[in-house]
Amino acid sequence: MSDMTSPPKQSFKFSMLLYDSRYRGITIQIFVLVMVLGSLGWLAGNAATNLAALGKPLRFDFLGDTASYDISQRLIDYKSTDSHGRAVLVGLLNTLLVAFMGCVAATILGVIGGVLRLSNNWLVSRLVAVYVEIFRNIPVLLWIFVCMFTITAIAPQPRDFRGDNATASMLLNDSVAVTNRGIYLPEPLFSRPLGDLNLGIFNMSIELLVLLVVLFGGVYAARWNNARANRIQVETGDRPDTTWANVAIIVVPLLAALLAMGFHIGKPELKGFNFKGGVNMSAPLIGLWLGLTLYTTTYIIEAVRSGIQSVSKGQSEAAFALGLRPGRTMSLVILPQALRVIIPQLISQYLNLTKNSSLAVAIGYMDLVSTLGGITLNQTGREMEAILMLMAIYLTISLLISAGMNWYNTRVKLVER
Amino acid sequence: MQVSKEVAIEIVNMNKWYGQFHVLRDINLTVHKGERIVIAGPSGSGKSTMIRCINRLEEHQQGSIIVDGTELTSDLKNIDKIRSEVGMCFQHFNLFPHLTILENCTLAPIWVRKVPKKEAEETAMHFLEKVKIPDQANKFPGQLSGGQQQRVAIARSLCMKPRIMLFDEPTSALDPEMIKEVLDTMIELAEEGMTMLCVTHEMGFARQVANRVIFMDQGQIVEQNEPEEFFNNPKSERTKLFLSQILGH
Amino acid sequence: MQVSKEVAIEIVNMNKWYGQFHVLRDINLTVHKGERIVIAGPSGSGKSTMIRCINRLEEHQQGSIIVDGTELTSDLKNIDKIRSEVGMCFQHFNLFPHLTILENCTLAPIWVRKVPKKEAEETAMHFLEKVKIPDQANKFPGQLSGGQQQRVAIARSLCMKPRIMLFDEPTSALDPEMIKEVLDTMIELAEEGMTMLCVTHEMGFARQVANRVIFMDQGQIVEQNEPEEFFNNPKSERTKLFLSQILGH
Amino acid sequence: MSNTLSFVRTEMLPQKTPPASSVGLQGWLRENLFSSVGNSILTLLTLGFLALILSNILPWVLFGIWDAGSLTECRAMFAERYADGREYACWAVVTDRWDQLIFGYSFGNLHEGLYWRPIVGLALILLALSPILYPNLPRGLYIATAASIFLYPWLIWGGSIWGPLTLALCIIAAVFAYRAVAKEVSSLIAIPASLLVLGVLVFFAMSPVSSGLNAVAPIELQPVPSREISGFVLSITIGIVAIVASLPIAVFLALGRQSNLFIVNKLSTGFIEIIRGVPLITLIFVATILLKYFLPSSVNLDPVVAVMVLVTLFTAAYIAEVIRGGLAALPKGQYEAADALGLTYWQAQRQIILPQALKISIPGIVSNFISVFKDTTLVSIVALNDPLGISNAIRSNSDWNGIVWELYGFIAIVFWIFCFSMSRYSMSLERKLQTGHR
Amino acid sequence: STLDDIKARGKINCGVTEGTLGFSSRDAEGKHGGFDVEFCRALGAAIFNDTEAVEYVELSSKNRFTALSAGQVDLLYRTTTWTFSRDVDLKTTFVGINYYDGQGFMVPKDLGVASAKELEGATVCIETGTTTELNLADFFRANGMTYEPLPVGGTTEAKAFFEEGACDVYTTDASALAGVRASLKAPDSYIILPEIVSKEPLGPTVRHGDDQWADIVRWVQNALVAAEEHGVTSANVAELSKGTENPSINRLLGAEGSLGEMLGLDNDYAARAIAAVGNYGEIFEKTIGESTPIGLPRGLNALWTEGGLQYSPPFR
Ligand SMILES: Nc1ncnc2c1ncn2[C@@H]1O[C@H](COP(=O)(O)OP(=O)(O)OP(=O)(O)O)[C@@H](O)[C@H]1O
Ligand SMILES: Nc1ncnc2c1ncn2[C@@H]1O[C@H](COP(=O)(O)OP(=O)(O)OP(=O)(O)O)[C@@H](O)[C@H]1O
Ligand SMILES: NC(=O)CC[C@H](N)C(=O)O
Ligand SMILES: [Mg+2]
Ligand SMILES: [Mg+2]
Repeated sequence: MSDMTSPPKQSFKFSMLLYDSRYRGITIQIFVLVMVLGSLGWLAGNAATNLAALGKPLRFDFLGDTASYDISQRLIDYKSTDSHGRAVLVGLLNTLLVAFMGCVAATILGVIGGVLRLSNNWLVSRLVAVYVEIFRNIPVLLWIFVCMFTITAIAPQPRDFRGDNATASMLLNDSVAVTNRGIYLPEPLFSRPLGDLNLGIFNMSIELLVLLVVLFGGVYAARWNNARANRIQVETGDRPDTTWANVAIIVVPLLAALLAMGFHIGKPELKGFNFKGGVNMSAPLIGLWLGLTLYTTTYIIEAVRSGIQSVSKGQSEAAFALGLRPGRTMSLVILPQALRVIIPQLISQYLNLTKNSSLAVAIGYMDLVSTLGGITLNQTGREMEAILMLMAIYLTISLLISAGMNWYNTRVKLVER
Repeated sequence: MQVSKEVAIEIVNMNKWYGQFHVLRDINLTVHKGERIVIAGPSGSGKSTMIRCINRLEEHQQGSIIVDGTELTSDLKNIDKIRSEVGMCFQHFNLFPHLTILENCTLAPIWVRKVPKKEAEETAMHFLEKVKIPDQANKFPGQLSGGQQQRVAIARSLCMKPRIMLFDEPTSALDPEMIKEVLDTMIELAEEGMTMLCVTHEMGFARQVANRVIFMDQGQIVEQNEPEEFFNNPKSERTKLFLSQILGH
Repeated sequence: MQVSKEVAIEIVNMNKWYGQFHVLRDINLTVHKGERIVIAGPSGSGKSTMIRCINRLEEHQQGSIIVDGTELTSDLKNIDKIRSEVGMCFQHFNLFPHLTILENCTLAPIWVRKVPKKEAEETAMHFLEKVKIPDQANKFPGQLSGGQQQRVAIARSLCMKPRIMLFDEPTSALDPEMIKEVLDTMIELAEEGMTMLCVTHEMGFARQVANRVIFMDQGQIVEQNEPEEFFNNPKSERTKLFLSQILGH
Repeated sequence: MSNTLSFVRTEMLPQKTPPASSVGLQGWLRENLFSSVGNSILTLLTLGFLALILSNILPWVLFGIWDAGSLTECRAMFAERYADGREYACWAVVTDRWDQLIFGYSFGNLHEGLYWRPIVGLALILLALSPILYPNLPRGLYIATAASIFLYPWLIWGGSIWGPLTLALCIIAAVFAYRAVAKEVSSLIAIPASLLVLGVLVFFAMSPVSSGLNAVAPIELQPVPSREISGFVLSITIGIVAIVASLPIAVFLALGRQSNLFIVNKLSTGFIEIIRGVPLITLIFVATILLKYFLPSSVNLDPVVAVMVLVTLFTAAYIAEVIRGGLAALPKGQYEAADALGLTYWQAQRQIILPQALKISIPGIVSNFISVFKDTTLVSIVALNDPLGISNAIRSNSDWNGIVWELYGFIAIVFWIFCFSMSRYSMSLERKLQTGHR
Repeated sequence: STLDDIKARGKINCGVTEGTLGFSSRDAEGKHGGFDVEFCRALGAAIFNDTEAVEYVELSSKNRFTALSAGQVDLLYRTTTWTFSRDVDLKTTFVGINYYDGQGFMVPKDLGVASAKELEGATVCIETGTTTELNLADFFRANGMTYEPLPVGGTTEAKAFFEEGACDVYTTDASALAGVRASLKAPDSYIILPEIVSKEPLGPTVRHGDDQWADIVRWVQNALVAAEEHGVTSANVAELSKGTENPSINRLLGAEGSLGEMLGLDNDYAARAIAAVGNYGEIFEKTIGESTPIGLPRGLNALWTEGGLQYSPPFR
């Protein structure tokens, strides 16, 4: 019944590259790819020529050279005769340290602040709101400077602790010293030490290892004990009181291990110009940590607030009507739902904090940027290598954090739905 | 239908304001154990507010509310006690979306009544069967239809084995078919002798189940009576007007 | 109602899959100019998919579709040509919320047909008058009721002066009153001799307007016939079953 | 029992006023501050804390000195006024160095009488932003928007006006080229073709034409070298350039990331993720240290411009994600309707998709703008003189050696005013978007 | 070439410190002045006959070399120490020494320290990216002592930390130390320890590979020293450049021969420079000499004829 010509058999024509939806995409992509590769190639070519002209071909062997500078705040052994590579490692660990400390502190403060922000006490919630508005509308770099200068200007100098007419004194039974060079905390010491375990790059103290193993063992046993209690509860309805048993399971072996190794506390003491002994958190570390924490906290407060507010009022009313107490309502009903909103925002704040920790370079905290992108770069003149490495390391950290948190996020989501 | 002489809820001269707005005015109401009361009235007349005061989701400012012999004050212990005895079924269900149906039902018994989980689950399944959705127990609220959700909400409050149930327009958001299902469930409960306060405009339900119908307007109880009397022979002008609208509709 | 011998749409042995799922199976259909076809069938039978293939919102994998003498291939020029000749009216209207009604109607004529703005606006007003909402021209879609929006959607597709119109359940989301308004508009169009394919379950409309009713199930055309025959004397069992539901409902 | 139950109200009760304890000041206090014992304690603690902080800070701020030539003078004045040797803020540094902090060296001390340039520039930008920020204003203001893109740099950097003008002409020519080619041949070829035209014009025609025009009609402003641009003018300039230049890039990146063309998608995603994965300071290092290596040795790269380029890319990556969110929020039906009407891809994007997606994205874009503006302080690390850099310079001068809080305080307040008002604006916008569909 | 770029630009981009009193700092008007700045001005005078034809680019210790190699500046007059690795590995070229210096230590008086050897365990403020940073590590290692470095980005910051007592010791080039001390709130309560722990020959630095430009910088500086050797001052240079008996002076001032043209400048380039900023001695006296608040003695920087090390190769 059709009087139409049958459809023409199409053979490939050049114009199809432009007008055929199947090929058009390919044309565009090839064009884009060529453009992008072309410009990248051009840039790389320029870099190669320029570096060759300067006599600085891209090589990473400077990492093996002697660094010959000192770093005061460090998590692993390092001295000025070590290599630049090791200095970079010290810097990386310092970056991770301050990022970790910052994330923990900002999360704790942020959650508290977020809850206070929603408090029905007008004054408290206003105060938190004012805090948020002040701190997040001023650049974080300025906060870092302010924190750093607050410490150096307000905390006493070590020499104020000296002499008979000392103007400053140590806290907590002479075990903590707050100075404008940092805070000195008591350190754990062992009179029957077990030595160090050489892990190649750094040494791990065996005492610490033993303590960790004992602690994890205890926690694991306590969890098993809880699981047993749950089983019993499910079967009989009565839950055996596990509190004391758990405390014992965790604490007793720990105490035993501490006693066996001859644990005692080493207090910092003023010797010469500075306090000696104890764990030292240097002023730049504290300044950076405070600055990052105070700034990031505001964002976490907002995240927590919006998360909790995203759960409708009906949910808490329903829980109340069922007789759940406010605390339980929060932990069983509100938080599990609010976390869905909060966690993604937390991820990005953790990422931001980690990236912002690079501002360490402004106050002399020896993080990755100050070592690799600072002194090492300056003393060796390897800009290209140092900065590319710097970016690659940060990129890796970022990708790892977001991957880890996304994994957690999907887990939380799965539990919900 | 037996109504005992014991008093379940007693509200005396209760007044409540929202800011300057006088929502509830001189409410006096005595509910006996086993009584089933339907509350009707135009929108905004304070029906929800009144029943929310009974389990202290709202605070009243004057007068007293005594539930099961315990007076509602700001004493937290009393509030907890009363809330665990009074079940409430919300207009919008307010199911917990992150928990399965079964978990929704066992949450309060386990944490408030400290019932062993197994027992709590058995009770929950019992009530889910009663509302005819035992097979949905492991789904999440979002996966159920409106009528099913409403029934879960009823089951959830029943799992606490409350002595008193408050229903706030349990059918307003449902289509006719589902309304019937939900009301059937409630009628069944009623027949077991539970004390019930139900805000509803389903007059069929009121006729069939209620001992008493209360009509509210402008925050006050305007008329109360047995259903027959109430519907056939309303006394106040306001009630007459309202009934003419509802019945004609 | 005059149907010419000229062919408007020809679908030959058309097959389509979504992944592994065979949505459309061996569809053969010839539509003549001026014909008005109603497509019916249970939910999920592939009605929407079929008409979406006709203006290439979906791609088919086998067979051919020839619209107005142009075969639908992946050649962009053909696609553009066909789309400017085929108007489509979506189930959910898909109006552009950031443009006024008038702008919604003039957008495509101005940019696709390159009609001067003034002329485009005149045409638009003409069609808006036709669907009886010229006074809404300067409002935004969000300010209109559902029925009005539906009519704007029709007007918008008419402004391109298409030779063929596709309607996808144009009334499914409306209340009975609005259904009537929309159908009236369509009947008026039909009377002007436009080729129309309409997915609908409004059998009254089918009876009144259609030249042909097509019944689809499981991705295939199960039965097609003139409306009288189709409704009074369905041949296949499947159709009978379906009609019994629809007519009884 | 029926009669006991029956009750009829014969007379309606009137509204009564609530008990005094629940309304007015007393009610407010009771409800908001003293609703329970715990709450009352919290209130008192908070009040104590507030009193402590304010009693320490307020006198320092309020009793400060506004008029002195140096810190030493300030100190002398305090010693004179307060016998107990207490010192308060020496705000005199702000009055003394106000020009430098706000206008920097460029328009402050070095080239006096040029203050009007950044001021006019900023006014122009505000005018230019107004039609975007407040859609109700007449559309004609978009002309100001377009003009300010070329005029602002001219006002800041100075030089001949014909430079920016011929650049604008080149761009207009490229747009015409695009239209012509798209009409005659294909819109696909038109894009590279117009880019080619633009490139050729900019590289070969621009400088002869502009210098020729300048010879005929010399309209010139005194040129200001990039590195002298400093103070808040620098922060604002970097911020404005970054936001204006990043928007189009961000749109393309967002479309790229939403595209189903594999390579385009992956390239956009890769670019966005890499930029978002590294700290801004490393990108600023790239700008000031590495960028030079990546360009032919003949190119003389201005560090301020280089920083602007990298900050722009940085902003673009973040804004692209915001816009992607806006694109994703549009229902699929909008794309289909556009297709069904026969609009081409770019027509559909320009007429239908982007106007809606961008509108949803404005709050997000504004908060990114706030971030960028705050982040401009990072340039002080690479020795550009943003306000923080200037504050260092001021302190290195013996007059103001040792002054810290006053400078930081002043800078903080200025940043705060900018950022706070922007964030308020974006909040009000968000509220407007949530309510009312339009 | 660099000279062509400079001529096209009309300005010399001269890298100076961010503020080292005496060597380069901004006054309240934002204008630069100081010892190093005078040499930049001399270059401006030599090339353009305009001491103002110089853009001062303030660089921190950290970013000076990257700025130089990135072409942000044409040269550094930035208290930069001539070292092997900087010369060879960093691909910069040192073209002279305008100040012979060494690293010193400054401490508060009341600390009661008399020698750098007593600094065991002290916290030291140290500018990063400097030779002093490396010397410091060496010095303490060599003496078997420990210390806590507090790395700072620049002098301003270092001063603030030092004054607040965040560090016990401030170490840098002794010359800069003098300037820093002069600018402290209470200069008298600080002392500079007697030890000089390193050699810090400070001088102008240019990029590797442009010998013509290196020659210009080298010989303009030498001209200023030679002027002092010959007694040419800003006061008498106009007079002397008309021609004198002394052929050396004549060649220096361009009255004889065409040394300037060989450099690619005008013949009177040196005369112009001397006229604008004075000879080496004059510069020294007016910027950092004993009559200034900095109060540095000539010491090693006296002419070789007066027991110092300043010595210009012959102009011929
Ligand atoms: N939190 C509140 N603040 C101020 N006024 C309120 C508040 N909650 C309710 N109201 C007002 O109190 C009155 C009674 O509200 P209530 O919800 O009890 O009415 P209702 O009888 O349940 O009406 P409906 O049948 O519409 O649910 C209404 O006028 C309402 O506007
Ligand atoms: N994008 C898709 N991917 C996979 N399957 C799809 C997709 N879109 C539709 N389908 C499936 O194709 C079948 C036909 O869908 P279609 O929308 O054409 O049905 P319909 O006849 O229009 O039904 P209704 O009357 O409900 O609109 C359905 O089973 C549907 O689940
Ligand atoms: N402190 C400085 O600025 C310079 C220090 C030292 N002369 C160096 O070149 O590294
Ligand atoms: Mg209600
Ligand atoms: Mg469909």
